[in-house]
Amino acid sequence: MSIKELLTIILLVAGCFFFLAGTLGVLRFPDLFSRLHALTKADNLGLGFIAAGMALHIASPWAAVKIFAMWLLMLLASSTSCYLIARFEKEKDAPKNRKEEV
Amino acid sequence: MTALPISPYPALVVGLPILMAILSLFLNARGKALLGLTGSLLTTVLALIAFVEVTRLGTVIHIVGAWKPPLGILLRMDALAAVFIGMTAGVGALISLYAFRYFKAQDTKTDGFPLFWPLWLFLWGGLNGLFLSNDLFNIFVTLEVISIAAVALAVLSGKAGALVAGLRYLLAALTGSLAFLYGIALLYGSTGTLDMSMLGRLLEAGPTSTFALLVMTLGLLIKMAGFPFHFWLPPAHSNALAPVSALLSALVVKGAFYILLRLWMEVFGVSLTYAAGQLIGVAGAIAVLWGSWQAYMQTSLKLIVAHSSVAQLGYLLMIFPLLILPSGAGAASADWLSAAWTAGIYQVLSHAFAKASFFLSAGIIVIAVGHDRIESLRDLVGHMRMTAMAIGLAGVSLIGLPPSGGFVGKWMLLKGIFLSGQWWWAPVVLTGSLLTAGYIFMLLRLAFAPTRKKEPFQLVPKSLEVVALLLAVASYLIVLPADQLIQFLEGSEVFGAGVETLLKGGAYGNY
Amino acid sequence: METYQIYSLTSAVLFVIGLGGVFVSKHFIKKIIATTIMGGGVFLAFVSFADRDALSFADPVPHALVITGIVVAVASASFALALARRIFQLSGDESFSSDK
Amino acid sequence: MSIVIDTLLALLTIYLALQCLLAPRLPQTVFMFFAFGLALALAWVRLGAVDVAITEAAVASGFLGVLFLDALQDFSLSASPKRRGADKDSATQPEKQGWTSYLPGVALGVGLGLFLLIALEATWKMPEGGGLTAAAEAQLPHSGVEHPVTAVLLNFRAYDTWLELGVILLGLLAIYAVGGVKLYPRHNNVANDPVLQQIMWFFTPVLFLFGAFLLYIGKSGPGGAFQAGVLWGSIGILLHLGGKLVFSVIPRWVGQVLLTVGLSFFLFLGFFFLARGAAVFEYPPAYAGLLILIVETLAAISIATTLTAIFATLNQENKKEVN
Repeated sequence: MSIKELLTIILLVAGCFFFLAGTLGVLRFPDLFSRLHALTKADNLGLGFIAAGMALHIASPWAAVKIFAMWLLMLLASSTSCYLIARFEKEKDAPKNRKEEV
Repeated sequence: MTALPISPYPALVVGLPILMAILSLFLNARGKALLGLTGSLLTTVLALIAFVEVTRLGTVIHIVGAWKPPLGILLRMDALAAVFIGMTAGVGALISLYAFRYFKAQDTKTDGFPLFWPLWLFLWGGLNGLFLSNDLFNIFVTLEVISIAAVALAVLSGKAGALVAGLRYLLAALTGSLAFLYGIALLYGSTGTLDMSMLGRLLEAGPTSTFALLVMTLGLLIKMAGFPFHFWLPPAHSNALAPVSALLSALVVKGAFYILLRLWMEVFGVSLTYAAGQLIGVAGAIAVLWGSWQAYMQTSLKLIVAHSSVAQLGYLLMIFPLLILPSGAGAASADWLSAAWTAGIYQVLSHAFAKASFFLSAGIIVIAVGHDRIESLRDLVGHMRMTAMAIGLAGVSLIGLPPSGGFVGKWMLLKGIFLSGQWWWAPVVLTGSLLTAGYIFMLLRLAFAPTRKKEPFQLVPKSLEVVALLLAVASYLIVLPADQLIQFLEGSEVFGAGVETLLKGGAYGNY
Repeated sequence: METYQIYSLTSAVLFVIGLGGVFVSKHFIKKIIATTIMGGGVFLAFVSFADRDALSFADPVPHALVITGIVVAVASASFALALARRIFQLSGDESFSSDK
Repeated sequence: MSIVIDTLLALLTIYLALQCLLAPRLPQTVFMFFAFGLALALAWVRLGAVDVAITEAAVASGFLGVLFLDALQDFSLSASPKRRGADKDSATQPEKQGWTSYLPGVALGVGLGLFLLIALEATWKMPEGGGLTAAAEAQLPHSGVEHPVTAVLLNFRAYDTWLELGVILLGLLAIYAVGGVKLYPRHNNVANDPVLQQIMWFFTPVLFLFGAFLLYIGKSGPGGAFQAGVLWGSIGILLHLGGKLVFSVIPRWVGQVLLTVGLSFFLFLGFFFLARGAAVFEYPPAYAGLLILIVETLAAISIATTLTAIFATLNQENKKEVN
């Protein structure tokens, strides 16, 4: 096993770990804000690790650029939606909250 | 590959109405109505030219994109398709005339439901495409065009009742389409073609083709409101606007019947068994009795007419058991086949004209009286002689009394039943006719009954009454060219010789 | 068992789930989603046969059919959704009343 | 190994489909629907149908999911008095009925079970049809494009695709026919959130470029008019959500032209060849590639406009309800 493959595996495993942690957070955390936190932070990190692992695995500069762009767009989209959901939640003072049940 | 003559008309009769529909989107309400009417009349003319072309040349085809099946799509206009396209043109033109006047009289603030016209032209294009297509997936797409356009027309009035009925109709139609599509997937998987003629040759008997037959038949039964699935039809048809009800019951349900006929006769020659035919016949028989009985029990005119559609569609299903021979019987000895075919065609034609006339008359009465409870018919003869006559003529045609088109249909059906020895269907036909006579005569009795207190009859444009009467008369006129029509149909490959080859070997056609 | 067989069997299961859902579900949206699941089953059947019949590439005809089918199904489903929302607006109903 | 992955994915799809229908609350149903669509898209990637996977993820799961999500606001936020407890599952409704009331349910269950068994047998024992791969491969050089799926969609079965464009337009007309909305709505609450505005202006060109890329790549690889149309349509939806209403900015006739241009140019092309004595949609091989690209571009524009209009119409209904 070459050092490259080893590195790929480590990156992918790390990515999966963060995804798992994020999912666990969504399922177990008590309220919306901490769930959002778990979802976006951990998953973005996990996605970043997996993207890095895949880029290493494919090992072509063009593919690496594409994968990086993908990650960047995902980051943007998820952080924006996180922000919007949080803002919606904050502005709504009513105690009964539907999104929370999801 | 094929020696059949190539003609541009099949492509034109699909393209023209849709072109007109697109153009009408750019206009205002008044322009939409004018262009819609022009488009309808142009389509009618084109359809009649195409019809004449078929009588002259026999079956004509159009290979779309010049890619031959199985890769491409073939449009095939044979006698059966020509008859259905001609029927659509005839009924469609008259209903368009009615709708033009009706919407002007009915609704002034929205300029008379302008969306009716593009939707109806789309529906027409879809129907023509359905009748012409020889490709199963293409048929699925046209069926979807028809369903969406039909439901959209049915909910055009925007009332809550119509919307609920429309959603029920749409969900039923979607389920039916998807079941049909599932059958297509299985057929494609087991033969590698979507062309109906090729499928008829390639399909082998086995669990897959039997299951495909089952799901496709179920899907089409849902779409044509065959017995266990008729629940959506009465509310949808009775809640729609008058011209729309006429279109839905005269034309839209016939599309599914047409495909069912084609499938059973051309594709599934090998998987059909005697029992399958009997089963669908039973469904038809129950529909005849149940629908007629329900119609007899209703107290509102439009619901009577809608339930009567369920019954009349049941007669169409009853021709299927006659078209399948018991094992052992040779096709050559089965001289009732052509009687059964003719019965089906005449039932379709006479029902289309009579039912359209009935619904249009109901629309006239609603304008005149303001509601459609059957008491509104009281003293109709005194006030609106033409509408009363239209209802009477259409009713007689639905019962099947001579000399109407309905009589030819039922007479041929009985002839087929007795010649084939399946006598157990005969009482159903007769009972159904009796029940139909029951509710029709109930209506006519009211129409002739004089009233003491004068209900105010609003003035109805004469042209509306004329159109309704014309449609009723047309259901009698179709009897006149009966000989020529039957010969025309038997001369084509689907009829006569075609059916017999089919029944012998499951193979169809000459290409 | 080949890959395509797994998915073609799955397609039958999905179709039946969707079919059952259309009949059993009460809420309009659930009924509409059930038709979408039915459609998913049908399309999966098409594509699994395409995979079976692959030569140098998978059979393109079912792929094209499925793309067409998906778009058609989406058009119908969005129409159904519009109807459901309008009914809710007018009468507050979320399911057919005869379904209890 | 691959068998295990496929089996797991298949089971996951079935599980999600069941969950989707059995979930007690409507929001769960809709989110399960998203998940179901993504699982299905994965299944299609496993089966080598990348085009279908993109279409599924973009149209069926994405666009339709967004519509459902939007409808959710309508249904679950308002507590109308006439509500009939429709969210609940049929089995959990404690109605006072005897055992006879279960009969239809049992009959339906048995019927569906039998149906499933026959369906499984039919799929299992399916004869090998062979498909049309060889035929498509043989004709591919004459089609004007290199990607077989695009060749089938826009050349071999162009008639289907044309009708399909008609179905999308018809869907929009049908939604108008439902009533209750003005054709081109005017918004009253403009979202003036700075982050949303920024992200909107960032994503608009990115989505446009990506759509154009998919459109162009459709000639030789997975991609094409439908995928590009949905991406462009999502620009419209994004702008709509951000308070920039596409349809109240552009003149009405431009909107109408954009909605119909794909369908009508396609039809015009068909009639043009018909008038010259060829069959409908029979492209001369020399120009086929160019014509297909033009048709695809116009179709993508029409699809994008139609999807935006569908979303705008449905979303406006919701606005009316909330305000």
